[in-house]
Amino acid sequence: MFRIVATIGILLFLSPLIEGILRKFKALVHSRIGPPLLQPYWDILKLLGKDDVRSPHSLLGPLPAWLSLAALLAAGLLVPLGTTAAIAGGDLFLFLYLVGFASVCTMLAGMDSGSPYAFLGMGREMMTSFVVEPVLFIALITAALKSHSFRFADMAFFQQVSGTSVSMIISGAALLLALQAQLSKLPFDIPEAEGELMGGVFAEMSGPTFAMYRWGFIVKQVVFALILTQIFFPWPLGLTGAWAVAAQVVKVLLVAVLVGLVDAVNPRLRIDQAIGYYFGVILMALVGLVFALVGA
Amino acid sequence: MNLTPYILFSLAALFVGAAATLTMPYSKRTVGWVSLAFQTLAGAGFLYVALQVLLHGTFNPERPLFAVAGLGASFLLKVDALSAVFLLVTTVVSWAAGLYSIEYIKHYKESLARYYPLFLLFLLGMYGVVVVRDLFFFIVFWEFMTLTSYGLVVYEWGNRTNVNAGFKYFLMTHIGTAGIIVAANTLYHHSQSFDFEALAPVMGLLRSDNPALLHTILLLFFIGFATKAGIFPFGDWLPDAHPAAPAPVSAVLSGVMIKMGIYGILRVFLGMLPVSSFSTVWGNVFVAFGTVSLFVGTMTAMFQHDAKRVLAFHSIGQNGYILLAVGAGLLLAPVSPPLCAIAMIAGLYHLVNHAMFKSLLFLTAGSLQYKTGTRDLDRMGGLGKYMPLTAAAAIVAAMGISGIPPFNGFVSKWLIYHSTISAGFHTPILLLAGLAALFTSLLTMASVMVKYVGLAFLGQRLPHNRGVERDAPAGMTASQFVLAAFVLLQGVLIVPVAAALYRAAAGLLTPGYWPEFAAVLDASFGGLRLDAGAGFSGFYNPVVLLVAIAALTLVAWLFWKSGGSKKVVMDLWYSGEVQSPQAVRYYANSYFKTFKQHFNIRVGRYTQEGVYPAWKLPKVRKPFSVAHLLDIDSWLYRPLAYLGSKGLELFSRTHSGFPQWYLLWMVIGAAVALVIMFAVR
Amino acid sequence: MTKQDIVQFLKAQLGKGYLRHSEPIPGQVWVEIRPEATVQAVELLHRQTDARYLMSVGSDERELKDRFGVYHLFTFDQQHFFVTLDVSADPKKPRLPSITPVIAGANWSEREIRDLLGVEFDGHPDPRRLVLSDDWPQGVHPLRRDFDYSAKPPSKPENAYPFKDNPPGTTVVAMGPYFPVFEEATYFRLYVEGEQVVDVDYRGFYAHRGIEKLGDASLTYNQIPFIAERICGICGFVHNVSFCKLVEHASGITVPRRADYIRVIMLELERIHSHALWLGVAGHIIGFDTVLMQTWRMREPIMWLCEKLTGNRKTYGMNLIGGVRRDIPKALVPEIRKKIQAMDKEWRAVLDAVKDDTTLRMRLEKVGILTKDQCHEWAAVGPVARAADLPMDARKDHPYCAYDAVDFKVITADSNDVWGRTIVRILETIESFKIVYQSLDALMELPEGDIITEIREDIPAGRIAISAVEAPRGEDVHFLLTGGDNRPYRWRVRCPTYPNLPTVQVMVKGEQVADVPIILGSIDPCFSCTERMEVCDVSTGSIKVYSQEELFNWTKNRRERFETV
Amino acid sequence: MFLSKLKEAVICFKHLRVTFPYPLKRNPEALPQPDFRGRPRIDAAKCIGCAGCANVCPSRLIIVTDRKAVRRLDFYLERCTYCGRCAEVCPEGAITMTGEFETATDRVHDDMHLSAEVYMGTCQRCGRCFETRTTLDRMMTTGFRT
Repeated sequence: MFRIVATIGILLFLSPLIEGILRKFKALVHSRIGPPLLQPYWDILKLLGKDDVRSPHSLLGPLPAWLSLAALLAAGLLVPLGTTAAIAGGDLFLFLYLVGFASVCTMLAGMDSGSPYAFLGMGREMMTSFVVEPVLFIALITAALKSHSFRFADMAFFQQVSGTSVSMIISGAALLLALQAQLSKLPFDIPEAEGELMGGVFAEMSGPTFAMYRWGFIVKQVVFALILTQIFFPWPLGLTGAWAVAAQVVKVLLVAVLVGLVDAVNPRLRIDQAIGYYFGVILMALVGLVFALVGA
Repeated sequence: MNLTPYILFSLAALFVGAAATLTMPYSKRTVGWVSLAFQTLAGAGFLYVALQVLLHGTFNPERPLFAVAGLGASFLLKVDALSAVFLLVTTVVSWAAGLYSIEYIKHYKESLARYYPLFLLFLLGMYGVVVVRDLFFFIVFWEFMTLTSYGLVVYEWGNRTNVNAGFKYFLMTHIGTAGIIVAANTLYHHSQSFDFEALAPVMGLLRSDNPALLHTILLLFFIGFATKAGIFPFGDWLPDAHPAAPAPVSAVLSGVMIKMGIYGILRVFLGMLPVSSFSTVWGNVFVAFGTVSLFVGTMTAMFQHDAKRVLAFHSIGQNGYILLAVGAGLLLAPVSPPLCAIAMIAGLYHLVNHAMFKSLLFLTAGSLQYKTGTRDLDRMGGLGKYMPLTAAAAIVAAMGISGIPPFNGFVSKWLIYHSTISAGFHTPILLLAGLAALFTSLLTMASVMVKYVGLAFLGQRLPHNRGVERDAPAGMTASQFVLAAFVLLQGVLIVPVAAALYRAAAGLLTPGYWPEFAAVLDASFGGLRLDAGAGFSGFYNPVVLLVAIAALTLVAWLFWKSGGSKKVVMDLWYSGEVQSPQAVRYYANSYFKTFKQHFNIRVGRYTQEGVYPAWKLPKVRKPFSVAHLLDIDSWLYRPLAYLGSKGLELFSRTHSGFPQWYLLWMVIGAAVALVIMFAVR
Repeated sequence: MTKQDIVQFLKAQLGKGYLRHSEPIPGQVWVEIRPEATVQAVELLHRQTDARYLMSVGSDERELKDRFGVYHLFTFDQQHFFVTLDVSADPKKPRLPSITPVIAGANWSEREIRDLLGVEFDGHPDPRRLVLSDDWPQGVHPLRRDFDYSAKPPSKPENAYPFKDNPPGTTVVAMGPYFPVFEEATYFRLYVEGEQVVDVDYRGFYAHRGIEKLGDASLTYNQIPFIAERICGICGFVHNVSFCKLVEHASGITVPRRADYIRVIMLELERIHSHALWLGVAGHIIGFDTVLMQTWRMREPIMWLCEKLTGNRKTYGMNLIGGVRRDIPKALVPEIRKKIQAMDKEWRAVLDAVKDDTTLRMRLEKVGILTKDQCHEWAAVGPVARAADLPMDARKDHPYCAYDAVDFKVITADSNDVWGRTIVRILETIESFKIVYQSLDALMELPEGDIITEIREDIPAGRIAISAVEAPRGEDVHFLLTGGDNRPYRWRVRCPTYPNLPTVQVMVKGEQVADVPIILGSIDPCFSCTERMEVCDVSTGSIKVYSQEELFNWTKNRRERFETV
Repeated sequence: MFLSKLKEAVICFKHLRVTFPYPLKRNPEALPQPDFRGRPRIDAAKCIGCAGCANVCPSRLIIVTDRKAVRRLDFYLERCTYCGRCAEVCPEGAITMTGEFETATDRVHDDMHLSAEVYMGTCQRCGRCFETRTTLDRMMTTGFRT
């Protein structure tokens, strides 16, 4: 029980700090000061206090917002933080569907508002996930096949015990490429595209409802960074206790910085280009899978 | 314990009900209630039978009720756990559809005498198919089911497209049935009996004596059953016939009747065919057809804008899932019995789930048609605010079909993924199929959860729907909630369901290839832990998940509430200009268009949108292209349907105004089927 | 073809339709024709000669000649002269044949004349409102001489703008009037199927400020440059120079050479910072904010330099008729050169980095195609035309200031797309650096202090002048008909965005939604240039401000109208 | 591709931080130049009321009103384009352009308003004011204070 509460607490209250560091780093690339490190916290606090603007056509109200945050946190519980996951009773399919459920919630909420921008954003979000989710699940299945288990805790253990393997590195690289789209960062922040769609599905959202989605995004960022670092890049191997935690923090920060750098030096791609690109990444992930099948 | 009287009583109740409703001159609603009463009687009987069988074991009387000496057929009953599962599913779905019909069917102008009697006889046919042990009577009931359902599909016979669709259905399923009849007769030639239990050893013999013949027989069976099950490419009738039928009939067609094809496949390929190299071959075939079917069906659903056509294509897709799981079971039986067990349970679980959520979806589509007068999703929108109960039911069903935990679809898909992907090392085809299934699940989510629900219930109400102010009548919403409850219950109470399905599958497979329940499924705290050997394991506990989601939602709600912000309803922002709801309407065709374009096939000047081979008629006259050949509709079904409907028009003179004549026509149909059987022998 | 050839050609072909010709100012041929012959004359010029359509100007000349004058302006770029077709319309019921079916680019000019002067054009394919606001009453034409510049007609909110109907199965995605990537108010109504733009409709002129009316009715020659500069926040100096050139042409003043060079330096500095700004904005539009931040950082020293030279970062206020107000001291020249060289070096580094950037090229290549023929048809100018391999540049074609004395290249590309426009702009900036170096050398040689020739006598009424100045976005054309009282009778501004903006509607058809902002961005739109009028009462400064309630009621009325459809 | 991204990164990282937390801290390099044309200031003591400024002002924001012997010049600076023409033509140098550019305010009519009152000679016949030739003349006219 303590582990569960601690995990939820860390995901909710420490992940905005990662976002703050990411934004600060991006500002550095832009040669500007950038927002304070704690700005994501202020953003969320500010949004929580604002009026909850609702569309007159709304059927679902703020329900999807609560559910999406809850689903993402539940998914976070399955991911190993520190050395093991908070809940041992769940596997990668549950994780995939929970994350999928969270994004379906945002899409439903967008369509619920009736705004054409939200519909376009929904379409883009769905199309992005058509090509990005396969990368995610193929990579995770590779890890599952290697470690003979569908549970994250066992997958994270695999490379620790049996050393580095080619297939895991290929899958990890594919997952890293997919991370940019999973986290809605450039060049794949196509669903939000402030420029042409004014936030896409979030076009009509504000106040605490929007805060839920923002918070969810920030949590998702950390969850995915954890998956990547824990399962696919667990080096340095053999650390224990405080060292392991420290290494994990550093690695998550590294992932955040890498994501921020790619975000800063790329323009937003078009949805058809993104789909084409991710077909390539899917192929790469499949290569990883084949390597896993032949035992590499 | 003798269950024969219950079965006969139930069948009789349906028959009497049909007779009663045929002759009843009362108001539409009264007829509906009478029909439902008879249906309830029959349902209660079958429910009792099914529960008895599940609790106390297979009911398998030794002696036939009667025998048709000249044909070598005998009316043998057998209700095992598999039949019991089908009985339960049929009862639940048809009862909901019957309740739904009472209000729904009122808005048709056609005579009720062509609806309720046929509906009850249709149920009779389906019940009959699953309780007999004799291939001859199986085919008789099968034909009964097909003919009555044909009558229901063309219920709105004034509409030419419906008549065409009905004829396509009639034609295709009869081609399939002919195959089954031929196969049955060939087998009879070797066994001198239609008894299932007598056929199994014959297959074992043929395996060594005449493998080519056995393969031919199996192929004929497969085509026959796959046609019924709507497996791509045999199920081409399905997307036309389902939308044509009234919604409750579509629900039963899609929820139960097409599952009879799967039932047949299970009976023949698992019940009769011994585990051997044959079953491996056919396992591969099933996996291939299942995977293609699930992908093609679901993908094509994304291109549709007719509410019921979307769902009909999903039936093709979801039946693909079931066939994939069955095929995986066949493939894995000799290799890894635990995985085989998981696959079989997965297939049956998906079958049961699909019956619930798909019929629920069809009922919601019916409610939409009832209120708006159209099935075109482009002409609906924003109805959720005015039909909240229907919307809630549709969202629950969509959650089910998309496999969102903790709804029922997740459990069966989870089992399918586990059984297929764990087998990746020794059977790579299953790994590929599993990945395809996982990807298709995403497409399902997109087309039902997002497209169907989004187009009909979310967004802004269109001006054509201004008349829709209230939800559908209570009878219709009540029946939807019955099914919605099942969608949720099957997702949460997974241990008893899985246990029942384990028994259903256990009765089928050759003994020795079936592991103990505890060896594969570890049920603790209401969750399941899979143990497939070789270290693979997975865990899913819907109860814990429900509690966790509820608690976390509460946490989210507390944060949401903490700011003390107040709700403000504001008009939509269109960047400063005012827009009419029609102008900003996002149409069905627009959904995921960029993605769909990646699946467009271009041959010269022809562009085929999507993967389903329904080619548009070529614009140019010459040269005569291959494209035309692929357009089966244009050179086969449409001319035939035209001829058929011409013939029907002639025929309709004999019975128009006297619906009772219609029954005669069906009897003639059945007689023709019998004549064919004689002739072939 | 020389000027005489053109005149002879027109005379021979038009026959009776031809009236007379004159050349009031060297390089500006004036041909008067009968209204019936308009279409034929325009067709001859457009299809059979190398003439390029510039714009049409309408003018209310009922006081002068008892007519409405409509002038169709053409330029012969290679031969360095302008040809104007002068058509008269009846003062009571002005009607003229439309030339839009022949030249698509005349669409806006004719609609504008129809709105502002009430001249009807027969056969115009799209006779909708262009300039006037939705609630402007019918039949009130603000640019007529009898309409007071401070008058305010009653609002008629029931006149809704008739947008095109949705093509079947398409969704309206409104880009504008207030949209994140559009710095100013404009409204593109996209008809979208999925991500694809099937059709588009445009509504603009939300920020019409009535500058031409002010120039015609209230201001004097030496006041207008300061207002003309405010037509645009980025290329203000271009309008300023352009207007000054007009009056200098009309009055025949010669500007001191030193002033010419100072103008060239300022014009080129403006081009440099405008292109740097554009590159940043283009990056921002496609989500590449790093480009925005970095190019604007590079641009900043140039802005400080401008401030040092003129007293302000923008709106330099440098020009008067006849010269400039401030000299550039020789002592400052080395510092200027140093700053420009620093920028030059960084800019080349940017070019080096950007030209191989695959993701950037993915977004910009083969997007927003506008071919050579379409450019000619729509009269597109500037980098849009140069990217379609049309080497047009007013600096070479109609040399002004000191451009005849400096050496530079006209940059062209042949890819017809957004990427071509980007490259043209980046390379053009490098040419600008060269021009600045040469001008600075010239400044070192010319004596200090001789920077203005004041106008001494009044400019006679009825003179006509045309000037073209190459703005960063393309050529900026001003037209002047002098009046008495030390002020213009008709002053018409055609900024480069005016012909380029309609081409966006051509370019976005069939493209994706995501490309629309960058296609629009690729013409470097300047809506404030294009929309030059808003009726506000200058003497009291009162502008009609809608209260929130009024606005709400107004939109509510419109919505109710929709719902009863 | 990576090379160009690397080049871009080099351009970016070469300068690190160039922005300032502006209202709190200013960029010392970007202070107004000596002859910057900021908000105009009028020195009423130097003004002779010739109204030349009102004549050249392109945005017509200088309103001249005469009441008896007092000529009042009102500058409605919310319309000012900061062209500096008024300062340029003022024969006495009474108008100067300051370096002040932060003129954003929510009290436009109070903050963006300058006025100067000048005592002028009053015509005995028509009662209008007129310009006196020299400052001495002005001081000798009746009603001139201090």
